[in-house]
Amino acid sequence: MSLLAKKSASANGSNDIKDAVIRLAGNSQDGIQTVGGFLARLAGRSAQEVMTYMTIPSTISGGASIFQVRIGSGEVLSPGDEADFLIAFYQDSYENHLSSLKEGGVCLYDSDHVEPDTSDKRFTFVGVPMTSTTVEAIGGSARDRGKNIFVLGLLTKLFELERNKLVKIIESQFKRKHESVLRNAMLAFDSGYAYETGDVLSQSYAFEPGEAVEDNRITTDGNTALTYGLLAAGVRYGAGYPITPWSSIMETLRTELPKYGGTFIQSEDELAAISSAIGFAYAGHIAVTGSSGPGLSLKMEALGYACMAELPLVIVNVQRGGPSTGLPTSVEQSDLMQAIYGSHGDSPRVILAPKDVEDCYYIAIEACRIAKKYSTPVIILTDQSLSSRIEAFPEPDISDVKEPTLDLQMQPSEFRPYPLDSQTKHAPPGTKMAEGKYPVVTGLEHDEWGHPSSNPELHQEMTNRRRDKIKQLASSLSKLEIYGESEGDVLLIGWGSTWGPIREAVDYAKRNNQKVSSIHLRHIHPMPNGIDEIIENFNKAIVVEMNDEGLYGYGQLATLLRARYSNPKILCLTKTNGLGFKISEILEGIKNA
Amino acid sequence: MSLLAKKSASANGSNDIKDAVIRLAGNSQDGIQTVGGFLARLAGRSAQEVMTYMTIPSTISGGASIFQVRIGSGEVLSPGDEADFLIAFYQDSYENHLSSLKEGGVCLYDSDHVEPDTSDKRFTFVGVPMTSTTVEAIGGSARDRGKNIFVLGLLTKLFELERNKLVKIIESQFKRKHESVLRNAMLAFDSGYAYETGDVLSQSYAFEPGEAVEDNRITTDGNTALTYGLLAAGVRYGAGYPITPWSSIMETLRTELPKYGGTFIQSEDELAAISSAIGFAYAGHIAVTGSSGPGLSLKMEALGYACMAELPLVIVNVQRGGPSTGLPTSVEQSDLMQAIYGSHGDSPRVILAPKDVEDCYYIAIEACRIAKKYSTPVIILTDQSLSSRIEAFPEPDISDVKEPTLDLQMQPSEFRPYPLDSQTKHAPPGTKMAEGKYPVVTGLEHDEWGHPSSNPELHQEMTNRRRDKIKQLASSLSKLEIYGESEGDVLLIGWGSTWGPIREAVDYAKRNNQKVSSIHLRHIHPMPNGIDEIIENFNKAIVVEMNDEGLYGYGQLATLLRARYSNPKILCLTKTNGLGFKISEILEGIKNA
Amino acid sequence: MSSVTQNEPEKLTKKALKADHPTWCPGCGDFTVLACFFKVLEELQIPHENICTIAGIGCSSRFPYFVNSHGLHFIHGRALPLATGVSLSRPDLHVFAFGGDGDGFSIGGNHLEHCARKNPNLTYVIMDNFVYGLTKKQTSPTSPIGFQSKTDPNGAMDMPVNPMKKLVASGASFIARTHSNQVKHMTEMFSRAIKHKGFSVIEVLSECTMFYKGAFDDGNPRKGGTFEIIDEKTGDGSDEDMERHDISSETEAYALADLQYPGKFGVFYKKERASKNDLEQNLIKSGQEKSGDLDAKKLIAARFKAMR
Amino acid sequence: MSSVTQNEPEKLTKKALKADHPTWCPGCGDFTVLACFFKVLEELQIPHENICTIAGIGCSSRFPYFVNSHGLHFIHGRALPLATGVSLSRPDLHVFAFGGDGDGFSIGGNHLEHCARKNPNLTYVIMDNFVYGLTKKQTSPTSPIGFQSKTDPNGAMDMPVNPMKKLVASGASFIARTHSNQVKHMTEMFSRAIKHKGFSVIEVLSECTMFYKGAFDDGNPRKGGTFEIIDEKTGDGSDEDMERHDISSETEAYALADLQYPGKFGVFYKKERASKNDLEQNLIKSGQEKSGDLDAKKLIAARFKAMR
Ligand SMILES: Cc1ncc(C[n+]2csc(CCOP(=O)(O)OP(=O)(O)O)c2C)c(N)n1
Ligand SMILES: Cc1ncc(C[n+]2csc(CCOP(=O)(O)OP(=O)(O)O)c2C)c(N)n1
Ligand code: SF4
Ligand code: SF4
Ligand SMILES: [Mg+2]
Ligand SMILES: [Mg+2]
Repeated sequence: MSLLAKKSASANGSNDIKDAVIRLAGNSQDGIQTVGGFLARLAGRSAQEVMTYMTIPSTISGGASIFQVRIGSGEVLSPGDEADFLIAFYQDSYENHLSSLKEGGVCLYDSDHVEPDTSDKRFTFVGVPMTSTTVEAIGGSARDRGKNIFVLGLLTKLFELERNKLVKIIESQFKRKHESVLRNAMLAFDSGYAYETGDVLSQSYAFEPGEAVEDNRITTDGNTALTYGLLAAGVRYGAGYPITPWSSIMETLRTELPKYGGTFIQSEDELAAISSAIGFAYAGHIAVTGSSGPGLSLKMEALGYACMAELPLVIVNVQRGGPSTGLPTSVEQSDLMQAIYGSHGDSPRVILAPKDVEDCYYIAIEACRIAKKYSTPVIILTDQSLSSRIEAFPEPDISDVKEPTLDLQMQPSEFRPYPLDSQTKHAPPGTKMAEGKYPVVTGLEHDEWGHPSSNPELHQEMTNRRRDKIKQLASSLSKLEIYGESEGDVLLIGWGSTWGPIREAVDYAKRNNQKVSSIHLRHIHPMPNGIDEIIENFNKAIVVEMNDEGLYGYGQLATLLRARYSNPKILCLTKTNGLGFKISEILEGIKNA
Repeated sequence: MSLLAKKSASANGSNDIKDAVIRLAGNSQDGIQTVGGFLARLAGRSAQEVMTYMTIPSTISGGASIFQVRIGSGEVLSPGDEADFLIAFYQDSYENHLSSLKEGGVCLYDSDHVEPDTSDKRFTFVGVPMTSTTVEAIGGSARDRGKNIFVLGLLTKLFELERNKLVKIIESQFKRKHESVLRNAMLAFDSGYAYETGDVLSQSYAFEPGEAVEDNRITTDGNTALTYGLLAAGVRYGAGYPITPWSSIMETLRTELPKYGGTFIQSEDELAAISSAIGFAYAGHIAVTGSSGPGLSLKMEALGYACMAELPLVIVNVQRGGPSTGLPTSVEQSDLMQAIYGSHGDSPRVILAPKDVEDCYYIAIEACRIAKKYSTPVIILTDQSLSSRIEAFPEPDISDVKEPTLDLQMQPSEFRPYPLDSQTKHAPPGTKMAEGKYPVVTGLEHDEWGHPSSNPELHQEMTNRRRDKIKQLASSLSKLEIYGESEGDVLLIGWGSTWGPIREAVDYAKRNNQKVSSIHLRHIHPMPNGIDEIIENFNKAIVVEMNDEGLYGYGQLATLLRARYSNPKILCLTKTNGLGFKISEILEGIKNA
Repeated sequence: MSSVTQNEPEKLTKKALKADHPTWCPGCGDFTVLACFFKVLEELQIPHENICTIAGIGCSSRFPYFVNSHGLHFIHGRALPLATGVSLSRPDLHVFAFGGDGDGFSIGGNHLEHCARKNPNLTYVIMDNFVYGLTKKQTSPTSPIGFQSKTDPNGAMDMPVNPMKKLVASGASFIARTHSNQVKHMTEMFSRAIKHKGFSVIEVLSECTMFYKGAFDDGNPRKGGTFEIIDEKTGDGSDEDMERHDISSETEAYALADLQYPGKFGVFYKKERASKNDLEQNLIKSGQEKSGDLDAKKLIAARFKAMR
Repeated sequence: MSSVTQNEPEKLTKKALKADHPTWCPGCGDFTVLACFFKVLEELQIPHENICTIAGIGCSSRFPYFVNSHGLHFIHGRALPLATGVSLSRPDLHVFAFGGDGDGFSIGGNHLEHCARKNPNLTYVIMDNFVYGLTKKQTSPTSPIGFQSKTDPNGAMDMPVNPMKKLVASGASFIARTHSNQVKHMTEMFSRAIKHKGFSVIEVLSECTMFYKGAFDDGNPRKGGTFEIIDEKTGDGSDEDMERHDISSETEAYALADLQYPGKFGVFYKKERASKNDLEQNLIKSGQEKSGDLDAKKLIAARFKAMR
């Protein structure tokens, strides 16, 4: 079953295509991620939609690795179920990835390393001596480096990509290195561009002009987008401890924040990191900390403190395969329940999840807005696939970016940080108090002034207050938009990075006259009101998520929705194989529901 | 509304009573807990049912404190909504606790310290110069010590308690101290016993003979019962870090285990404690760790490891008021969701909760059984009220208590610790392997041999396997018993220490011709199957629990039940004021549902 | 709004600094630590609103409730990383952390060590009573061998932590030791610690009358003990001066820490080195210079341009 | 069931000890540490099934996969408390823990310290490469000032941990330092550590060729550095012996740790004191004696009787 746009013979003889999935398979040192990144950036600059996907080997350096890039003229929502082109660097790359090639697809292989079974008539095989041609081009010194750029040249020719734009991208990438590096890269590139693929690939392919209209598009990965969202929202302080795939966020913050007058500290562990972040928050700033799975588990006690003390804080969790150390470089959405319920006691807090790379930017801004307005910790649940995947999207409007300010205005004598009848408001240290009475912030239950108290009614009232403030946020959220018809047979419900595959599945199903629509939750906890009304108009609501079905047959969001609405229509489609949803899997799920 | 058994004038002139709630209110140094403990033990030895309840002040030493003891001839299921007798040591004890006295109740006060408003005709006031009479009795040296024993003497007389039994209990308590201590205690006791309460209390009260039949009853608190359950089940190793109200379990284990040839270590923190416990488990033992709220949050990462590595482990959480430091000496049931979902990733595990002090013993044994059989972590959710409350119950049968053994039998060459088709089985270090290939235990995803693997299908299969094993446990659990009729209007559902109040509420409602029944869950996760069928026969199912109703209006167990069954009949009654449920609150909840 | 004019800074008095009456047991050593803190603040006349008192969990950690200043009562063992966050982002504040031996050496031991090497600007007072007070008498990491607690009914067996050795080895830049019965000495130590730039830490032997009565009598002349004060090198070149303690020498400080209990009291070690605050400020300065002192909007715009 | 007879203990060979081929980068220092471990085990002929290899998380912490022995790969930073549990409850085993500088000194720093003072019977090898390897080049607590990592692109600024000082101050009873390029010396250190009763710990400078190439050339004569071995006191009463290092002296060990990098290699400190295993066994012995050596059933019965 091919879900992808088809090639159509066009006037000028070349096969115009709307959408192509190119899988580069080699070892992690081969720089295939660099090539993928270049292609993605080029697509971004060419008003093409783009999405990438990669795997990382479990060895420390080296080991098999792939980078898949999907480039399209229409909307590109997922990295693609199957590849149109497979570029195989080694025999095992060829063997392990041929099955991901679509029937009729092209396998381009390094004939210095790969001996394919060319009798397999499902595919077109094109052998190119990539290694030896590259060595020839740049001289023996570079050994097997440069092969990636050679392949880039080859692809540029093949897809009639805009050579000049690509050369500029290569130049900007290598300009900070020694000039010989750029020289060698260009030698390899040109050699690939000039390489004659001969008869077999005589008709080359070209993309239809893209549909995307914006002039200013940027191309980046999810972790970077998220980081700049935090910076744009005024985050100037943070603390963290390295862990894959969270690390690149903290590395960028540590590198960038000083330029903004801010500080990011590398702590001795995750417990210290969140404690320092709470220190920043208490001091009057909007602060960030983050981690992935195991590190989040370590933050649960202090996170509960932030809920109790009602301090604003953004916590990023780049989800990976769990439980425990699990599958550190695979994708999963199995930390949702922990995000909500991981701390002891009733500790209400807010959970958001971005739907794609672009949304990583906006979700960070939304997280900061909520954290400040409701004086609450906000957890962003992004995931491993978003973290490193590259997409192009319209450059965000930053006209309202402001330098953050510290509010140390003197507080009146009747100052209460935790009023039972209105919003939480802290007086950070440095604030003068009109009556000379200074506040204490505590994790013990406390009265409106923040003073510890074990009065029973008060504990009840304060518990209500902490919960009701989050409910207030819920009622301020706009209703969910339905993708597709507002009534029908199946409503797909998603959150996080399943957004793309779910949309594609809806599109496909609609083309096949199935009555399928979808909704997507960016605000997971609290969720917006009114989801019950949407579900009402469908026969089934299937929650599609990358986590386990649990003891009673329901994924994590499905469990929450069923508990809220007690609607037996709410079903689920789950998976935990460390890979994103394929469109075909969702379609299958619809069929079986 | 009086829910308690009424006094009935009996033949012999004294008021025979079935059930009395006596509240002692003073300061924590006054030794009122000692008196309460004596009364409880006496009741235990007299075939009376007994239940105690106490509060602990927030000051480190000193501060207001109460001890309430309910003694009955029938079943005693809760510490009692209102007191029949208030014994007030100080003016503030009188002022703060008069409202807890039932109309028609007796306020016995220390006339050396208290000036009651005797114009309040709802109560009978009896002044006794407790302080000065005690000082007189034992001489000035003892200052205000001994007043508690004086009061005990007074009560013994008043309630026609068995003086000889009580004296024995006092003797056994003080025998290890200096003999002057016992002498002074007896002086105070006799002085109280001899004290003439005069006209006002001329008719004294006496209990009807108890209904409890067993000869051998023991009287103890929940933490002690739980600890001996662990010992009886063969736990010989453990590790912990102090925190109220968990500490007394670790203190007893640290004191007792050496006698059993075992070891309990005090760790530097909770993370180390659970790590050492996992070390014990890996080494082939059934091990225990535990804590309360904040400490549990710190154990979440390592707990997830134990789920992933499938190591047997018992984790005790003595729940207290949350979130964060919260209300360390109050009761709450708000750690249930964390127990299930607190670790990142899908990490299925088992949750049990004891219903009363006696059950603390049996639940510990059940936890060890499950941990061993299913090679899984098992969390026991007990709570602050059970931890220190004293009850009498039949002495457990220990005839099948065995010394635990270490299984180091040689493993065959086909040994797989994590077979996809059968039970988990570890080969602890020291085990010889027939083929000379030794196993590694890891938190990374792994194959049947325990070897790390990031194979997608395998991750899916292993996730299923870890979940299905817990589902197997579920189907092995016996169906829940219904307390009351098997159909009716309202089904109350409870877990943990709400068991008693719920039963009393059912009894009361039935006496008032309401069609109310109840079920109680000791196995919370997984819960036994078939609850849906029980609910079917009622109009409403109200889950009664001491936690917050959350964003969508449902307590924690209610959320789980609704998610599982999607049955809108499932409602909830929650509270978070740090106090146990009153019968009247449950009856009110039934009315409003 | 109150009409009190707060423009001319009021003189900071003990009275203004007092908050709730401490819930400590009568006779607890922590009372004098509190009194001494008031005294030193009064002497130093730090602006009232800029005092920030932070603690973990324990009897001693209830400190912030008893000081009328901005304060925060955190979770067990993590006061230092929190205080570091406050200090690094708020150079206008004077940040103080208080806590017990369990809080600081047991659950919080690693934070103490890393805080010491990173050297943020703040003062940390450990009220060491050799026992867990709040949880009612368990063995603490400083409990001496043989101490009978609820977790060691037959007497503690593990070798205790030596706080001074730990602090010296961790690289703390100001380290002192005092006794809560020696108010004058304690005041002097507090005052010198607060004036130190970077991380200053003071261990105060502070008796838990409830669970470890008499623990520090050996260091209390009024109870027949000896309170031997460290004789600091003056640099006068005299013969006696050669014998005196060089507070800038790490190995001398370590040797001093090796003395038999009750040991000596005073400043063990003091070294001027860049504080974490300075280091991070330098990084900001050079970062801003290198990027041309752009504001946030321009910085982001430039970055977006590079992502096109 | 396999029919192999396992009754006569087979000779332990390197071959039998080899498991998966290490996933380390070519040239990683950890390879020689592994080889050396095999060699020492072969020399000591510990029964194969009684070897237990435990680690946290990191490149170095993948060790247990590469050794064919009972092994456990735990979570980041907590290998020592886990190993303590194994050791205390299983006197028949030889317990080894392996890990990196991040695992041991950053997230696991507190456990190391408390393990050191408690002195359980086990051997801990820290493969110190001054960097976070597995997570691809962040600053570690041992990274020297100026080291450019992904988290310190302008060079590390914080004062690093001095592992030897930390260990000496914590009370570890056997402390040594070696270099992964000095196989003979490393082997000797391992062998002495394993024979030590109580907690023995070895820091091995082990180069991360991927992210910190050349870090330890200063300690490698083949790369132009110097590998100065500690000259241990022999007790022969000679004049030279006076100059030699007394491994039983804590203050001498501390002074040795204060030397400029690359410092000296060898045994810094060794002291025989009761292990935690011994202490807990004594407690068991006296507990059982006092209670009349009753079995579990009788002990519980007696307790229940007292609760009547
Ligand atoms: C995570 C966590 N673990 C344990 C506790 C319980 N706890 C509170 S204070 C304390 C130790 C108190 O000792 P110390 O720090 O020496 O202070 P002191 O009371 O002696 O002044 C402990 C174990 C807690 N509150 N949180
Ligand atoms: C709780 C937690 N935090 C962070 C990580 C990520 N992590 C894995 S290894 C490591 C540090 C590795 O450095 P080191 O211990 O020095 O070992 P090396 O790789 O250098 O041998 C980190 C931060 C993790 N796995 N778990
Ligand atoms: S228990 Fe000890 S440390 Fe705590 S307040 Fe009382 S005397 Fe002080
Ligand atoms: S990254 Fe460094 S430490 Fe890790 S295996 Fe490679 S060389 Fe060794
Ligand atoms: Mg203490
Ligand atoms: Mg390292």
